[in-house]
Amino acid sequence: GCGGGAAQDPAPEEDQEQVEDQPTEEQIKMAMVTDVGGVNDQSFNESAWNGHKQAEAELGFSVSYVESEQDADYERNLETLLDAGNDLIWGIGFMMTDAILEAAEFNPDQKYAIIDPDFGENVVPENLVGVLFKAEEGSFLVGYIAGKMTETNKVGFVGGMDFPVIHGFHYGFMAGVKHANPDAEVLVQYADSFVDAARGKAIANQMYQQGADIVFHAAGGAGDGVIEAAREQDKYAIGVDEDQNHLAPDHVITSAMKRVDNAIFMVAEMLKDGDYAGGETKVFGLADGGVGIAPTSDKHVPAEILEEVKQVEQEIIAGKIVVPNNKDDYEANY
Amino acid sequence: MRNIDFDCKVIEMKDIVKKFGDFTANDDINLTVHKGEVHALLGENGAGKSTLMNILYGLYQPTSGEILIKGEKVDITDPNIAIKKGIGMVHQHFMLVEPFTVAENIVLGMEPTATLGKINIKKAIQDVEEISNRYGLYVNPKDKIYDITVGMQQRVEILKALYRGAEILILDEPTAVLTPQEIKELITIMRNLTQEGKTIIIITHKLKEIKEAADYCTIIRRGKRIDTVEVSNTSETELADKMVGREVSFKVDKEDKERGRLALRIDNLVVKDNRNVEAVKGLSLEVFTGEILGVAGVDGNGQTELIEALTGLRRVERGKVEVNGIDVTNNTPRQIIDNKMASIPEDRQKRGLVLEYTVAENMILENYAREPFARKGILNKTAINKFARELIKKFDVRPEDETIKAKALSGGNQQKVIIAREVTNDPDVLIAAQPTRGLDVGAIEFVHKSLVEQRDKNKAVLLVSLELDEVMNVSDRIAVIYEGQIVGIVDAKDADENTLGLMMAGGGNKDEK
Amino acid sequence: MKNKTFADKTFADKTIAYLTKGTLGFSIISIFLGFIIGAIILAIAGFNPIQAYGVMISGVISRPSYIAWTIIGSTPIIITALSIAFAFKTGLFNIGAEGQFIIGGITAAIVGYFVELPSFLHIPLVLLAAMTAAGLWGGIAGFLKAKFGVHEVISTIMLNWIALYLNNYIVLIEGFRRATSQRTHEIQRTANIVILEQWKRSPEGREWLRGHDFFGDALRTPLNWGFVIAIILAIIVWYTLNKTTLGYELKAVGYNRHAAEYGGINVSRSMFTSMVISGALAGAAGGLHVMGISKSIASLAAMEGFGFNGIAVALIGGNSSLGIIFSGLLFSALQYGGSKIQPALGAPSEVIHIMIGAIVFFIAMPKLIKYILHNIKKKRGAKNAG
Amino acid sequence: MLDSLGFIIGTTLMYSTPLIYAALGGVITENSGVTNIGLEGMMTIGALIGATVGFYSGNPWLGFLAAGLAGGVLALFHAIASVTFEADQVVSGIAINFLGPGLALFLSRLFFEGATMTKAIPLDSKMPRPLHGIFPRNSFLDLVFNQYATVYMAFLLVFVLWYLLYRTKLGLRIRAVGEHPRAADTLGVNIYRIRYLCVILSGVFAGFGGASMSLAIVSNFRPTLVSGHGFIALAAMIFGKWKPQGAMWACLLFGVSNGLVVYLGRADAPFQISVQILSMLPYVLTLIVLMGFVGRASAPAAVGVPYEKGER
Ligand SMILES: Nc1ncnc2c1ncn2[C@@H]1O[C@H](COP(=O)(O)OP(=O)(O)OP(=O)(O)O)[C@@H](O)[C@H]1O
Ligand SMILES: Nc1ncnc2c1ncn2[C@@H]1O[C@H](COP(=O)(O)OP(=O)(O)OP(=O)(O)O)[C@@H](O)[C@H]1O
Ligand SMILES: [Mg+2]
Ligand SMILES: [Mg+2]
Repeated sequence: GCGGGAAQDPAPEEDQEQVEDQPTEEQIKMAMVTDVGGVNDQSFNESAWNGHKQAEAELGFSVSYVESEQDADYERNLETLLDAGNDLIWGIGFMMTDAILEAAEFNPDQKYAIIDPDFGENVVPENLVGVLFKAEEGSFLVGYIAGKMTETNKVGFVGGMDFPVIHGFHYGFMAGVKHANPDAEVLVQYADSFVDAARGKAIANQMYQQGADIVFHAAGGAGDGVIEAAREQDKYAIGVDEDQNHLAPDHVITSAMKRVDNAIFMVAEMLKDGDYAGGETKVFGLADGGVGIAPTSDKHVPAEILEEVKQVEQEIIAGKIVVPNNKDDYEANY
Repeated sequence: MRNIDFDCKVIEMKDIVKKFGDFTANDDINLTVHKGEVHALLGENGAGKSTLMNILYGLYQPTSGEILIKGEKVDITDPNIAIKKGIGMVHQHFMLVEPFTVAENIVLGMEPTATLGKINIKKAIQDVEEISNRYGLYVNPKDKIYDITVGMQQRVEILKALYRGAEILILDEPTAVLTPQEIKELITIMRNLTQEGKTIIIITHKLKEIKEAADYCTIIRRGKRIDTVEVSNTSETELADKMVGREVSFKVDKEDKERGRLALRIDNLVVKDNRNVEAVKGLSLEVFTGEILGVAGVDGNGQTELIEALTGLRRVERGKVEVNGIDVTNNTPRQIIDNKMASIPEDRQKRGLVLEYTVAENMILENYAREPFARKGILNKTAINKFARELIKKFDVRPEDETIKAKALSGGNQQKVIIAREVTNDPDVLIAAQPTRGLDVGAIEFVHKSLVEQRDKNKAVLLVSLELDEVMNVSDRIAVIYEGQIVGIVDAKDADENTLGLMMAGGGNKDEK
Repeated sequence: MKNKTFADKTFADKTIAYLTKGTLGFSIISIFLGFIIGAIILAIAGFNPIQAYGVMISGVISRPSYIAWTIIGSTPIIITALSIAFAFKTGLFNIGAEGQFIIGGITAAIVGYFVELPSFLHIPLVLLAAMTAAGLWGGIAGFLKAKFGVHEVISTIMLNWIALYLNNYIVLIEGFRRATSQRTHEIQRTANIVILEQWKRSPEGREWLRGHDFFGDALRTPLNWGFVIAIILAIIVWYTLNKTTLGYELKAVGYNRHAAEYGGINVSRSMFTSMVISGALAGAAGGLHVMGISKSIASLAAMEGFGFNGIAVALIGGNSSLGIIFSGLLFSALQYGGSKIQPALGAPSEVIHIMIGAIVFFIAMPKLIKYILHNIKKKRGAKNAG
Repeated sequence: MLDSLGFIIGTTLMYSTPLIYAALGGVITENSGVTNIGLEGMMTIGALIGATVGFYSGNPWLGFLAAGLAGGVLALFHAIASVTFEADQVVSGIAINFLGPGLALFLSRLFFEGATMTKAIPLDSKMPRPLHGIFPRNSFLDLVFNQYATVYMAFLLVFVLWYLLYRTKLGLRIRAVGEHPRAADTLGVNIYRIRYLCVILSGVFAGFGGASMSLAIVSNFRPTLVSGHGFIALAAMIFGKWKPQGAMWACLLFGVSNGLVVYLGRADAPFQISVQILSMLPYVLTLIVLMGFVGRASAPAAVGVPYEKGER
């Protein structure tokens, strides 16, 4: 029953104390603020929500979300969830970093967590957990697959917007390709958009025309166009964030997945067990299932290559391979 | 000559009442028209003539009353029904689609079609040519409306009605915008039409035309029918008195006056029109203080371009304009106003007024930034309203309310607002372009008086008009414009209609000065 | 029947008479009808509309901080709406407030970060810079229209996109951009316009706020001077349009450019001026947004909608300054209250869009509302007579 | 070289198509005297319904038609408001731009278990490509002509609309209503019927435009798919001086500049420009072209003005 619930809880701090005292008896409330993509973005917001739903199903949490339409909504949406008496509030996406730092500072008794934060020089407060993903590691693996599977020795990368978050995918992928196949060439182009499907399609078409046979995208909705191009040209594409094989079952050979759901579920479990890791930034990589390749990869990728991928994965986890996530690191090593 | 069938009452409008809100535009009007007659409707502006005819044509629904056509009662709820019943109407404000051709305008709504809904434009043109020949209404079906003269446009309007097989033709103020020649032609056309058995209802303010063209005349005043008279038995003065409800004089009272110094000098002016063709071709003219110089001419001989060039609205290609000896060629309108030249524009609604502004705001259109109306960029509403109230009183603008929007005024009152404003600017040169177009007798009287007053105050007045009568009555000197040039200047006292008419048609004598 | 005096009229009759008289009445009825449509949509989606509206309303007014958030949210759209209304009144359709907002934001971020000055100089400087830059940006459209006859709707749509990409270009410039981020450095504290920002963060401030329910709650939010400036701008816009020669000039051009030209007004210059002012207003919105809320600018993947929402706000407010303040608050309340339906009930946010759309739709049709009221009146009349 | 040219032409066609449909929608409604800035909203609903019906029926044509229908239904609201109730047409259009996307998401959740993205349509039930497989893959001719049926239909529609507007009885009436409704009224032309027809058709065309994205360019709908195309189409309609062929050229200009953006952004392009600057190209180019040769465009005289019978 939550009719007007937002208004009925003027003293969230108290609620929370109760929860901490008897965590097993009270239902734990967890909620998230999406970024401007909205909850059904078929990407990390949705994945984050899936993590919440998993926590609901398996841990008995009560979960909800608020969608943001503009950057300006973050702060007040965080507060809406604060007022609703949640035990843990998630901010989804780096754009929310400033807002969540602010909220954490002003509400020292409320627990927060954020996906993909960009703390910079800021100190992470005790009531905030940052969750980072090594997108470059997943990209490295799909790059490896691409490098092995290309018949033309040419593959492509289509970026959404040309900025640091996407550079992880970009250089991780390039490194993976080179690692598998030093002779392979990687064509790179940015769409400068996360929505322009036609632009994505045109870029991919051009890459295929130039001889690429596998194209990896990290371009959101513009990436739909990349996958469509692969379908039409009967070439291969590699999806991102979630398993995008369903968009083109015969053409999306694998996807560089970012398991936001896993990460959120893990943090939820920790919260339930009483070891909420405030003040830290947790980095999820291959080692803890935070990133990886899509389960459907075995449909197209030969088993022996998948075997190699597993090995590479181990090497990365073991630190034998250091995956670059920006231009400088990449150029220093490749 | 007359061809009236008194046994056939083509139209009977009985006890027609039309209310717009609380306002009664038609108050129990009866009108009977017989087959083959030319029936005039006479009345002041706003008397309710157009309303009555719009009811007959199905554009308005009467509040009460009934209409019989050839004895049969009809509910005309829609122009389609009127058209079917053989009624055609030429509206006061032309209903022509400007970018369309003559033929397209005529056939619109009854287009001859081939397969696939395609217009059979050849047939349309043929049909148009055929009826235009039959009634002597010559037009070029392929011309675009915006390229042809107003007189031509009028023909197109009439052809529209005839094309639909109209038996009864309503002409709402058809002559307001025509040249004398065109008016003559129109009257001939009307005769032809009645000879063919058509019936005509004509609305006009021009008594002379009624005398010339109409058989019967119904006079309407303030929505009520005053009388229906046989025109041949009634004098112009009687008609006018019935219309206005008081006595009217036609002559402009004006005393002789010595003209003063040179105020406006136009030297070898060349101006192009919208189509980039020279419309004013080396025109020279001098206007002196204390005189009214009338420019007579048939529409489309460069008058519009001349005025626009003088007032700074159009580029001067070559030549020179001087006001009080100061060169104002290609100055901005602002500079020209500042050099003490004012003008009453040809199109009052397009140029003269901001219809969305109040009367008071319109009164200061050229002086809004001056003291006392504004100081340091801030408007002084009190001063503006006070000024406007004074002018409203002085120029008898009705209603007496400076806070209503200009668009709520009748045309005549709108014109008064403009004249009040321009005259109060105290210019040395006043240009008046078609200042009485569409106005009724009372209003015309007023405008003419104002112009003469300016002359008597030693201003130079340049009057450009298509109404030859007006030019002859008001001016001290008359210049005739033909094809962008002045083809002759005559003293008003020596002028007669025939020579002027000849000059206007290009038969003038150039060296006369 | 006809001779019924005013005193005979029932309260309902009087209400109907009042509502049909002014635009305010129409707006209220439109909003009411919009809520009905929203209720239907909510019901279709399987939610209890009454409960949902309860959440919305209490989510907007039940706490000082909620009211503060509503006010904060209304600030930028009130100002962009003023920008659009100003252009409308002068005969121009400025779809470009969106881009001018962005330009204002960029400029504020630059001047706010790179310039160091005491607050009393810094804040006005940032605001002025934002307004100037956005004014010039708007002026481009005015110039293109005056000089080349380019329709402002096209040019402003194009300029919106150019502004967006310019923003993204500038954000990424080294030295301005935060190290690993697609966001710029925060502006200096001295350019911040959040009310009592320093004090709020100090220990004493926190202590005091803890002890005071009302202020403590209201000041949790980044309540800032933007709203006050918005009101001041609304007054300035109203004053300029109605009381100054400039307003007279610009409106004359808007209503009838031919007459304005004839009256000696420089039409081209007026169009340019009007677009500059309109742009400057939208730029003020962008600048204040950076100074009061975002403190920095970030790469934009899509238009944020401040300009487009401003169009709706301007139109709901009947393009009048006072109307815009109220419609801006309403719009913001709908957005903010609407965002609370999801966490409370699980209803999706597009219901709010449909509702806003429905309200705007009804506001477009005073005639429909007149028609409905007329029928109600007739029915009542019949009942009263019988 | 030829391949690059082919690529640019092909991309131009792909980019222009949705814009052409929507811009033609703008052309027909504005010619009848009703502005429609709700094209964006109508495209969005069209895109969603196209993808949905296409997915569930497996028949792209059905999807395409349904998209037109959906756009038309939304436009009907615009028509009711702006024709019958003499609404401010801009306000009504703005309302449509809220309603369209709102309804699209709402319906998507209804049809796809709460998702705002539709499921992908299999390749063989997408719009057909009539000349697919006729030319060697990625040859010049293939790049240029191997297009979806929607592309060809868009150009066909340009011709059909041109024919309708300038050659037929109905077209003459439509333009008369847009220029001088009272004149048309006095000749017995039914203003209301014509405006309803044109407004609804504009929605149908905009719906086609949306579907040409979700059924051909990609094969699914997501909320960001249309993002701004409706407004660009609006601009193209004005740019094209309210004429079908003019709007088409404007859309092609926009398409070709987008093709150039992609072409110039490739890794081996002769000069490397920052991607954000490159992205401005279509918009800057449009402005420059507008400045260069268009001059004052003239809208139909009565556009935006509600017609009231008996008003003067
Ligand atoms: N649609 C309308 N709404 C309100 N009032 C109207 C309307 N049409 C006409 N009127 C009023 O009815 C009166 C009669 O108008 P009408 O046009 O019939 O006059 P008229 O005799 O034709 O005048 P004129 O000689 O100037 O053409 C005027 O006062 C006018 O304002
Ligand atoms: N839109 C309007 N709103 C209010 N009143 C109006 C409106 N239009 C006309 N009127 C009133 O109707 C009367 C006559 O107006 P109308 O335009 O018919 O004048 P007219 O008959 O053409 O006269 P004129 O010869 O002066 O042009 C005026 O008194 C005017 O105040
Ligand atoms: Mg009349
Ligand atoms: Mg009149």
